Amino acid sequence: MLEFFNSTQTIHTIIIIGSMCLFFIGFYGIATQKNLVKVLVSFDIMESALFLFFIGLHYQVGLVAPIVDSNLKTFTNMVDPVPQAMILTTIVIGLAVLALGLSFGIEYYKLTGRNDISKMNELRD
Amino acid sequence: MNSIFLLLNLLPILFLYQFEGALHVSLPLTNEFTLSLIQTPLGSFFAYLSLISFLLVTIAQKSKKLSFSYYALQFLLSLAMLAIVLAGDFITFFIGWEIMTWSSYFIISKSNNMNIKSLQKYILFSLASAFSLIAGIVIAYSFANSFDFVAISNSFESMPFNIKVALIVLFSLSFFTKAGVIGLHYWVVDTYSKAPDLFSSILSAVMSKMGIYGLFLIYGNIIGYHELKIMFGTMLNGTDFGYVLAWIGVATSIIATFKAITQDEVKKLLAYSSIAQLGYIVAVIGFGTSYGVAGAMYHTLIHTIIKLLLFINVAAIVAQTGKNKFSELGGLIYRTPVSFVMLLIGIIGLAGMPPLGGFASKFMMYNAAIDTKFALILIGMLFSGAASFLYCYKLVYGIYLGHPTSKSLESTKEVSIHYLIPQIILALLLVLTGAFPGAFIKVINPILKEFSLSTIGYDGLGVMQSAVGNFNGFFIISAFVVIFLLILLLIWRIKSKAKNNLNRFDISYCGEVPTADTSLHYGYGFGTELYRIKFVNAILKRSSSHFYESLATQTKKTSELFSRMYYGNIHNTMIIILLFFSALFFLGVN
Amino acid sequence: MNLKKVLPLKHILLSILSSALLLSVLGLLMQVKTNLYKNVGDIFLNLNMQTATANAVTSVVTFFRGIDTVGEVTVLFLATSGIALMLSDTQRTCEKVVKQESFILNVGSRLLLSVIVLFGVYIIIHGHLSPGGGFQGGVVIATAFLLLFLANPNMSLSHSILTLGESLSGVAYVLVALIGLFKMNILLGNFLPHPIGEIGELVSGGIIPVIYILVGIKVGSEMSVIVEYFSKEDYYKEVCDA
Amino acid sequence: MSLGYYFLLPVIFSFLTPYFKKLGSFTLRGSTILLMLILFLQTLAYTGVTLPQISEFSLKPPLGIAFILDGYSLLFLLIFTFSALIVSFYMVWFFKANKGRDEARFYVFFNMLIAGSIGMILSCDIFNLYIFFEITGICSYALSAYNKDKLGLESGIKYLIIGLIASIFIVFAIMLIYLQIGTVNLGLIAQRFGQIDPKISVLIVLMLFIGFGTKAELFPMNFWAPDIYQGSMASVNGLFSSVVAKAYLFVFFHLFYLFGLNSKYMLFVMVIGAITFLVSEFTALNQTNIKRLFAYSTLGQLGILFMALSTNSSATVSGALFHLTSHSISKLLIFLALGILIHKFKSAKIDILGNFKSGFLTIVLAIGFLSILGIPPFSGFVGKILILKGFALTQNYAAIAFILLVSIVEAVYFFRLTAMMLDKKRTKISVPIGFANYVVLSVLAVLIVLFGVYPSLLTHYTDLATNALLHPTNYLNYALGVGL
Repeated sequence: MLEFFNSTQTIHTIIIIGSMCLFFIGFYGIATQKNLVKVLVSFDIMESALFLFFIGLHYQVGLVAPIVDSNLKTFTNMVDPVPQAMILTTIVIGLAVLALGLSFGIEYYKLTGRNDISKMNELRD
Repeated sequence: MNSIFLLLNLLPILFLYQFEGALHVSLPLTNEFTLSLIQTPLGSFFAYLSLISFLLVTIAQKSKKLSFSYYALQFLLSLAMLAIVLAGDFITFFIGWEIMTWSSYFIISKSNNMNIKSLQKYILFSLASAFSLIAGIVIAYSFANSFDFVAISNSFESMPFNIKVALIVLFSLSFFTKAGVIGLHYWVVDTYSKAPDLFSSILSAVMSKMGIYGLFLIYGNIIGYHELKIMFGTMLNGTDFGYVLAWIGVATSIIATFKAITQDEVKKLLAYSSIAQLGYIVAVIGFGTSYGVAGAMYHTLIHTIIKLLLFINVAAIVAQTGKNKFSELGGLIYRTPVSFVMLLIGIIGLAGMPPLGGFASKFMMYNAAIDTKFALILIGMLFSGAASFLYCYKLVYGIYLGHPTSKSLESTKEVSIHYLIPQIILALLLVLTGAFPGAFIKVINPILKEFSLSTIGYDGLGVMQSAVGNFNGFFIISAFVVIFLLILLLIWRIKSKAKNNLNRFDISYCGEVPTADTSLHYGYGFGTELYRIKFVNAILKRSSSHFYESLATQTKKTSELFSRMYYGNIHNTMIIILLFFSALFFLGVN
Repeated sequence: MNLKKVLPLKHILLSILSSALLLSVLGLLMQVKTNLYKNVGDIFLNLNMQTATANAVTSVVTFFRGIDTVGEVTVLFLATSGIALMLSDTQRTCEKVVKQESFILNVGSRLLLSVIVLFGVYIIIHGHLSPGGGFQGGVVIATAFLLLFLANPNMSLSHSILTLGESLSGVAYVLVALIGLFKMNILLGNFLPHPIGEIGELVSGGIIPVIYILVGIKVGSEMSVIVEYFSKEDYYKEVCDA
Repeated sequence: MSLGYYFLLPVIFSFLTPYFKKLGSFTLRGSTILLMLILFLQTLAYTGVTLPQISEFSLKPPLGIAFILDGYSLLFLLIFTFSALIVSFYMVWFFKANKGRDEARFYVFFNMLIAGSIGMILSCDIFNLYIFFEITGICSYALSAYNKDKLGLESGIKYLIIGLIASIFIVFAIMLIYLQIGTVNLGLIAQRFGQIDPKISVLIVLMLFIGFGTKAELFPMNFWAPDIYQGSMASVNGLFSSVVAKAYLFVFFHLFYLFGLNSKYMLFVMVIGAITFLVSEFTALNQTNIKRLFAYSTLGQLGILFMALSTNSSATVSGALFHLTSHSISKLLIFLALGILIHKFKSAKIDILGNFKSGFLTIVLAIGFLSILGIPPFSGFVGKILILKGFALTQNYAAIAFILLVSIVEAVYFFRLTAMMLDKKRTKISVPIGFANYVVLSVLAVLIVLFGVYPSLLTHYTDLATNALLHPTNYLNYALGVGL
């Protein structure tokens, strides 16, 4: 039973299902939520799902983190470092945009007392 | 300012004269485009026509204080027209065409009577004309792989039939719009009447001729009358195509003539008359015979002269009195006698009465219709020619005859000499064109050769040949002058015995004595009786404005409909993007 | 209870749509084979020995894909500027009011501050040896300041020092990239000595630890600024409302 | 010179901005002008060298990231650096006229907006491209919210949300690409794109399409765009219209041709472009706000460009690139001129703005309008006729008819504005124009006329660009590191 769970195939399947569920929860969130903070959180959920998806699919059974130490002298049998680097970058970018969005939201709330994005319609035809 | 631009206007004439028909310039614009200027007989005819008109109008403009930008734009306009008529390829032609459009637009916008609606009308029709032109140009390009007139002309034969028809329709639509063929004339009346008074003369006399030039260029030069004959077949002595075009032209001239009679504004009457006269030209231009082309060409010249004369005359009167309606004018004959004589000469030409050039040109056109045996067309042309007497009479009566309608008119002085000089020149030209039709045939024969049509014979300068016999303009005019002098003598004799200087209230009707505010001038109501005639009533009641206004309304409705999508709800925008993604996903991936 | 209000039709439809999309995307992803080609990351792993960096992720972040990291730092910098533009108190009308602060929390957080900052610094300077690095360490340092703000709302940071750290580290980072251009004729070239034998030591990997330290300083100061602006926001809000 | 300066120099300037600010506003403005001048001159220097040019970061491609400058990106580089230079001069007037604004931060965002846009067009690595995409994005959000008033913040929030959606899709696409192809280098992706599972490739294309199409303001995804233009400052609008939108469009077609999608998706993109054109031009008729009106006009022109650029015929594409350049210059001119008016009248309502009195502004605005309408002798004409010519050569008469018919609708509102400017019956208020603005607007107007009467100046670059776009062999070789 445990061996079944320890196969790359199973892990990947679980990761795909889990991350995609999370992704489409976020998808549902941005489609239905009108509160700015909730919308931003939904986006964050989607992003996180993508991170999980990407990192998870690059794990294979038997591979270790790409760091050498006293026991491990060569860079073999290690997971791909590029997805990790990319995700690190994406996380920081996501954080930056989210923080900026929140600051816009705060300032807008101070001016108007609203945070419902469907009611932001002073700019319209 | 005026003198500078007068000299500047002389420059292109000298330039053109210098080259003596040997002008051939080409400037590479990009790898694909070259601007080329070629002086053909057809082109130089129109070039001189437009340049001299500009010169005359500039003389008249001396009487007005106009800004630098006005003159500069007008000069640009004249250069643009020069580019059109001298163009050797469609890119040059189109560039000239568009510069003509926007420079005239900016001049028209300087008028005090102008409103946004009329300006919009003018520019949209002009642009529609230009866009239909460019559509034709690029379609022709796709077959000829060149914008050059000669190359397109050479490859025209090998194009598929539907493309040929499409090209003819697109080009014709474009030039018909400029010439104001009925249905596409919606902009003409408004623009002519609201433009600056002197500029109306250029609009009517020169700019509409660019449409005529375009038609000549397409039918005669690029497609060729011979090719038209092959494409559409012949009918009697003309072509099928010419017959259809003739009906369009005749309909234009009949409808516009009746519309002209019922106008109250002087310049609107002239505008409709302009449409009607151009209708004649359109009617004969497609005949594909020498007489047809010659008639169209002759009438182009005469119409330019007459319309310049009449518009300058009216502009002078409007400037002098500040009034531009028949119901407000009247009785100016004693106050502005020279203007009166000029207008009289103008309307004699306009009505096509002998002995002036107007008759010669009309004669040539009727002659063409006889030659091709298009009897119905001839009848239509004669009918509208006869009807045009009415508006000619209204023009002279409404302004100069009858009684002055207000006190201020009684103290009107003769108009400024700057208005009179060009009028006198034009009147002389009108007389000369009537007296020496042979000279004109001499000018036209190279053009006929260019269109590979047979030339027309002429006998000295005074006589031209036609299908129904020779036309001796010099004899006719001499006879008329003699008779005219005799009658003048007679009148003078009678008049010297008659009681002079009647008071305008020296009448009474139905036992009532008119008071100071009773209108004794019937210029206002002139033409209302025409509504009783069923046929005329049907023409006068209908208008293309309905169609265009409903088109505008439709556009606005569509715009409102589309604009409802952009109602600023970012939430829904997001949903739409997601739905669009989903739709494409299900369609594309599965 | 009104069901329509709790779960409008639109939401039901959208949830059905989401589920449908989920199922089809899942179906798509499950049947597709991945890794048709050799990943570029595996090539990087092979190359990694040459950089003499024990942590392959770090060498990818700072060296192999170094320009990404310059961009990333810039994004963070821009977000900080944007937040400062939005939330800076230059146009605020209400006065600052001194708030009651808790002595125990204050002292406790200050005690913890040094420990947390030390931990952050450790993470930063060991970025090329162990998991972690400039970003992670910088965020850890910012959490120390967050703790400070939570404990003492009247606390404020010296903006000039933060700006100095932010600007200088950023400029230094770009200069490192440019020096690489001049010395090695390639931007971000590893111009410092990085003998492979030193792998695993603190001073190894040439410019990689230098870059990560600069990134650490930059991220630390920027995150601290962000944290400060957001925590002050709450404070101003309360004061202004009252 | 290394291409890396295009990104690194603005970064240094931005990082140092707090210190420039301390030295006074003269240094701040001067430094930005200097920076943009350096970038522009560097670009001019690149017009004389053989293309493509490459500069690598850390490693040679295809392993490392590199900036590659080919003919296609050179044209855009010229547009971007020139627009940036013009706007940096214009902002001197703006900040003199509007005292007490946060000048330093504006310049930070402005510099990085340009750097990000340039990065997007130079980078040969799709993940790196995504980072520049985000840099550009963040700067545009901040710039549209720069006024910190209700409208500005609203547009900032809207833009940010849209940007988030676009970036989610793009990140997803990049991840799928990496999972499938194992690299993010554009050259390798282009080489291997045809060999991956067709279903996944459709999904990737779809996600990239949604991501970049949303940002490039294509029809069903552009309901946000006019709002952004309405809420932002006029000078920022000029940048959005002539730089940012063009950068997204660049990426869209760069990937489109690089991945060899032209045969499969040509018709689809053309139809989408046509719908964009149609809807925007009709909607523009109904506007009362001038910024919104020109936003729709921008959308419409982008629609034409999408129609023409997707055709895969070199004549049309070359014309479209000419049109794009001319549109960038004209829209910049119009928005900058409008900025002066909006500053004077404190309103963007068309009715109020029609009351200005300034011969200079009337002339330059009229030149801009006529150029966008494609009327000779202005540069827009050459672009339009080249596009039409290209369509004619491929016998696509429907497209010609469509473009011309919708152009008449476009003419309606352009000439309504012109008539309003020329209307003598309005109460006219004279508008002061700073010296810098005379220079800036004259330069733009002269360029429009110059490209109109002497298009060979520009066609050289558009031909280079067309060749590079349609036949990216050279680019691929450089991106793959072959023959270096």
